[in-house]
Amino acid sequence: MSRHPVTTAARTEAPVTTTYREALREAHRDALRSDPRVFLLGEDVGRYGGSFAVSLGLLEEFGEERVRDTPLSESAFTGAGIGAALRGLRPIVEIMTVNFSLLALDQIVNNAATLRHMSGGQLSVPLVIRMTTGAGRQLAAQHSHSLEGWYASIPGIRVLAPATLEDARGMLAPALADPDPVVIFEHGSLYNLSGTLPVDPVAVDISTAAVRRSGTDVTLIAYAGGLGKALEAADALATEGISAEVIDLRVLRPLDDATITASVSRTHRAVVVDEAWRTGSLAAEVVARIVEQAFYELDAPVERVCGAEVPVPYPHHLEEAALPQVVDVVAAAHRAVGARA
Amino acid sequence: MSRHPVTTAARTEAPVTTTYREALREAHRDALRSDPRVFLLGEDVGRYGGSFAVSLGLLEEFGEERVRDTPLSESAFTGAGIGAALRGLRPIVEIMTVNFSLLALDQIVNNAATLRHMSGGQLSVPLVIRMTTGAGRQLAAQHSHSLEGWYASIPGIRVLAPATLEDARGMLAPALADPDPVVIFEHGSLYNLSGTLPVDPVAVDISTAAVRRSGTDVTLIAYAGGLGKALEAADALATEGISAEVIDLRVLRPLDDATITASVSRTHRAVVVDEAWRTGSLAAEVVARIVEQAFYELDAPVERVCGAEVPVPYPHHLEEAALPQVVDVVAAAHRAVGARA
Amino acid sequence: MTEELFVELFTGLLREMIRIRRFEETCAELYSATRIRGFLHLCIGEEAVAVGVVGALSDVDAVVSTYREHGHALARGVPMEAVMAEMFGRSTGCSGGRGGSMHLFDATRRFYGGNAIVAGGLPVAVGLALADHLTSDPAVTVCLFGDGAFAEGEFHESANLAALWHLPVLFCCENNRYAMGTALAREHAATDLATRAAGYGMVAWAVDGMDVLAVREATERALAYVRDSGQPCFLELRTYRFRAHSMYDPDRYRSKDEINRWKELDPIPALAARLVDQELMPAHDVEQWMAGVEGEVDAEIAAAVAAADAAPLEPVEHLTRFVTTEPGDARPGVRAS
Amino acid sequence: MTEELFVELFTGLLREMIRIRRFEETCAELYSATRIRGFLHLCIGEEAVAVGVVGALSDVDAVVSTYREHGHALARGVPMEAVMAEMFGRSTGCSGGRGGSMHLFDATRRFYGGNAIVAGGLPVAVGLALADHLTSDPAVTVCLFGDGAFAEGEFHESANLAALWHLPVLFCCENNRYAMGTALAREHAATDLATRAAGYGMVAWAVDGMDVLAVREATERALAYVRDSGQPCFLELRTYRFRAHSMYDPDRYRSKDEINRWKELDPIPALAARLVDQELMPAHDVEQWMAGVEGEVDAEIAAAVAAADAAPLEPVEHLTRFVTTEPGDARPGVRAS
Ligand SMILES: Cc1ncc(C[n+]2csc(CCOP(=O)(O)OP(=O)(O)O)c2C)c(N)n1
Ligand SMILES: Cc1ncc(C[n+]2csc(CCOP(=O)(O)OP(=O)(O)O)c2C)c(N)n1
Ligand SMILES: [Mg+2]
Ligand SMILES: [Mg+2]
Repeated sequence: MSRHPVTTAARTEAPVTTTYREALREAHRDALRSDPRVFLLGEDVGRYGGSFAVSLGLLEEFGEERVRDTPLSESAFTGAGIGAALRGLRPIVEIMTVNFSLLALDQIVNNAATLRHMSGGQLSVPLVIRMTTGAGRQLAAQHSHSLEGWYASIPGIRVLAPATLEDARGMLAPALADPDPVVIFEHGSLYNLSGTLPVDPVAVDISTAAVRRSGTDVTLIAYAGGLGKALEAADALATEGISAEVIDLRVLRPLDDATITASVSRTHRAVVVDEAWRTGSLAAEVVARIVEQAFYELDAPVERVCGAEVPVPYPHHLEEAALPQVVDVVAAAHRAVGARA
Repeated sequence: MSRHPVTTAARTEAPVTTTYREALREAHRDALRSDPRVFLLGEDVGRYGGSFAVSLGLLEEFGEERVRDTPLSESAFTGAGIGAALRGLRPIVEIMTVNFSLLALDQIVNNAATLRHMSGGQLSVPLVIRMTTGAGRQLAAQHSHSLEGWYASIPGIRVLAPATLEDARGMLAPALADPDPVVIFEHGSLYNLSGTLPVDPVAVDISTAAVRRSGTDVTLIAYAGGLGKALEAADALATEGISAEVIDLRVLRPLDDATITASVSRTHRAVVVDEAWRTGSLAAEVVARIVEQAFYELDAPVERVCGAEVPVPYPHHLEEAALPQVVDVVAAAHRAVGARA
Repeated sequence: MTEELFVELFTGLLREMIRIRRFEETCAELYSATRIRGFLHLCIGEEAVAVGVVGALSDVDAVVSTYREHGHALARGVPMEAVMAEMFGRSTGCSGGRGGSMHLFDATRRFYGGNAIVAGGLPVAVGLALADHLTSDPAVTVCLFGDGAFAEGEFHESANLAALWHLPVLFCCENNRYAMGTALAREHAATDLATRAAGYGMVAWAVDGMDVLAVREATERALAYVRDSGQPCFLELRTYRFRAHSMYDPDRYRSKDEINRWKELDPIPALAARLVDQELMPAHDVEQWMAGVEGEVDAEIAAAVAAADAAPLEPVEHLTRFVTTEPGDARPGVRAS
Repeated sequence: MTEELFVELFTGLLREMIRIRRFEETCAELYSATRIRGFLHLCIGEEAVAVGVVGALSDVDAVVSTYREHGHALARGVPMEAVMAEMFGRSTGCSGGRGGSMHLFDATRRFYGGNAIVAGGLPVAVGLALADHLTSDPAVTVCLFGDGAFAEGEFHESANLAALWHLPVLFCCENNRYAMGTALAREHAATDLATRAAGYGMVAWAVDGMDVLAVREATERALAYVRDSGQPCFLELRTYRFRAHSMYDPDRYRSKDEINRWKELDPIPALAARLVDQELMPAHDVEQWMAGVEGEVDAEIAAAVAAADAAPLEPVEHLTRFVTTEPGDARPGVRAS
């Protein structure tokens, strides 16, 4: 996206092995280094090193004014980020998990997302809020929910969900360059994802979805923690001769209708994977848009593979049962492909 | 619903003229009279008489222990309702508007909706939370939102939206009889709605949608503030010879799939009216379910008529433009009916 | 101060209080005439706080206010025309007509609204001050809020943050003894708000909020303290609203007697009387001067109403403008102002 | 008290602290062996609070706790087998296996969890006490929370409600000087939490949380006060956790020295020494007695582990049970217990 360029000078060095967590950390390091207006605040981002160790070492490098531990006070420190952004700084607010973000939701909805409009365009809130989302680590019902769909429904903010190392590394810079609030969801199961990245960050855009695998028979639409499962399902389907295209939404708001519609118009079948509770999930919105924009292209009802409607339970077997699994995606694709055309 | 009976002795007295507000008040009076476990708490429910005058006079009748003014502290008094419900009482928590309810959302999601499951069924939270929702009174961006779709996505709670005098009068008793938390949304534009009601309350069920008008050509699905507009649109369509069926969702969670599917299977066309921001609205969920359950019955894409994606602006003309209007519903019905079959 | 300077100060404060009072009385009329809509909260009776606090600030300082903010906005220098046009929902309004009475903004005057979520402005004020702190800007952020807001969790969290991080926030709690219909003693177990604020580790004291000179002096001291020390400070301004909470409020929860007792402390006649008592101006001159001011103010108000009336509405096609920043919109800089 | 009663009291407290300590040490091992999963927060070092506070309650009282609640649950009498099975995620667990370490519940013992939202239990505790107040029930609701929770808005709102409405809540702030990696002085501008709590208009004082006798005595006094007056009370229990915040925490934010200084105050040897110092038991007997207790406790733990291990998992088909009440589920009555 031309509005959010990331300077990249293609070097020839070999790619480095890294993790999602380290990629996020490097992105923070870059941002703190290159722009004095950037600072990080949140619970335990400093001395503790971040509850998921994303910011480990940044306090030592940038000092406590710019890597700022906050008391437990989600509403106040998120609002403080809003105020500092209003004043022209570029705060990054880290909220430990989306569950706790409910305590800050008033500030996000009623201030961050609203001030620009209410003030008739006088104010800007160039704020980045990051938080962990999702289940899969047996953290039970108060640490495992996927509420990013709610955020994706709020006008005035952009919502991102990096699911790859590239996006973990590359989304922060354009998010900070965005003049409006950006919320970034990091899926808790991805922090240890490892792989390689080029030495120099690659510019990523924060306005489009990405086709992660091309296919012709069915479109699997996923994001964040669901992407890996969709890709695995595509592998499995391939062994049966079913060619699945996999779309990574990446940008949960505004949704990239063009990419979705183009794909579904080719495959005529779609499966949406979303870890959130089925009812009211972002997946519902994706279904509604496909219906609105490509109804006559559909050869089968759009399938949703979502989280069970239950506060995520602690034991492994129940948690797994509550979440979309690869077999569920495969089964849904079978239904879609096997449906009468 | 047999689980929530309301004792009714059919009398022969003439119906009384009343308003939505008075109907709600009578429902509260009944509840406070008939069950000593019931009490009402919230900001200004007592001496002020309720911010929308629903509870006017109840303090005088029931005393300050049972009609309990709270300090400004949405999180604490909602949580206090949860605690009192855990202990077997039947609190009714009034939150002035859904915008302010964000301050209590942690308590609602992480406690009210979750305690039963997390405790393995040991605990019950028989709590009723009421709040105003919706726009239309030029109250601007911090008082006008329609976030009930978020609530409708939370497992563990029931969500109601009375749109008629009957429902305003009759939903509180079964909500209080429900062993689980129930959230009731009162649309701010409805309080002055007037009409007649039988002297004795009629039992209403809180598990099904209601067909408010029968029709054959298209199904208009609405709730709360949207119902009146859908009915008006149906009138307008009738003059053109288009027969519209109108469904009042009434129960936003769990959605009554049977009523929706049955209707759409007859009309083959549907328009969903929802004042909330289009993206991520409850309307999206309704579309997704129709697609899942009645795809092959559809002769046209399901249409959504929703609120514009904007923090609701103050001036009348912009606010009206931001909300679904009767003409928009009519236009959507035209599109649906005119679509190639 | 010389006598002349005293007269200048006193009459300046008096003029501004009269201006706000007359403006709001007009708003009430316009509301009854359905020219202003939505919720309308008047600060009539509380003008000494608006004028005493906000009038003491310098241009570099920032203000964060509530939905009862006409007085704060006017005292901050937001043009009356822009405020009136805002209430009329016109595009010439100080928020482009999108905010209305509860959401007055003026970025150039560092007036950051206009917040209708009780206590919702407090964290934002802390953030503005944090930015000043981080950029070594000597500005003070003044945050006005009510006794009701003090009960919200946001107050607790914000007060702690400001004190913990040594941020230049001046918390001004406009204690008018009611949150809507709920009296102070029914909102708070401990009603001495200044003492409680001091418990957060900041300097705090209570001020007679009906005495504009006391408010002004306290604010000056507090501002100097915040600027010098970089620490927050808390003023509890004890005041009273003479009118109902909003135009919707039938005001059933307090007695006429109580209202009348407070009306005896009306800050406008009180300051006028001081001019006479302190022999700064003879009674007759004061009367004449006030009549003159009222005339001038009424003319300003009439002009504001006429201008608002004539001002254009935002075209409907612009409905979704300013939801996010569009190409060509001004980009936020290090200094918003 | 007779000497015999003293011995009984002392050894009772000591036994329970040892029981909790050994239980949690085993949990840590089981965690490393991946038999327990999720987050695991140990109260090792803080046993005097669990035993001193919770052990002082009567059956009618209610307890609301946090994610660091194994000690509270055991001290409340929740059977060790049920707690261990819960951590194993078995259907015989005290929450049917659905909660895990952070969500222990036992309705029959009025143990209301097990809340992993910091400060999330405070409003609930106020509500339990409100119900007791409304039904003239003489129960006290004890709400345990940390120094970190004190900074959340929920604390402020809950403390005010309890004080304003005269509710029988005993707030027990387990001040272990850290919220995860954030030291007390970085969480709070004013670190004397008891003094701040008193500012809400309730009786509050600080107690040496490493001295189980002091904790016990303070709790008894506080309970008596709450029961007699119907007013809330606040205890700040000054303590320290010897282990990391959770099993994920590499504990980088404090020095070994600091930890070692606090370990010298370990409540278990401290109480054992008191038995000797106050000449209630000769040193040698104490040692022997303790070895005996450890043996008994270890046997209890081993049995609990074996039972948990053998216990069934909830069938997957029951995934969505208990989301809402189903026909046949017990209906909530006036007394949940
Ligand atoms: C979070 C929130 N809760 C409730 C309201 C409704 N409300 C608007 S003003 C008000 C009273 C506020 O009292 P106070 O802070 O003392 O200010 P005052 O109105 O007296 O100036 C209430 C309850 C709101 N706007 N926001
Ligand atoms: C609302 C919320 N914010 C953040 C967290 C993450 N978290 C869990 S425990 C904790 C520290 C709490 O400290 P304290 O209240 O002192 O209790 P302690 O852990 O010391 O017993 C934090 C930040 C959470 N669980 N809930
Ligand atoms: Mg007030
Ligand atoms: Mg602690």
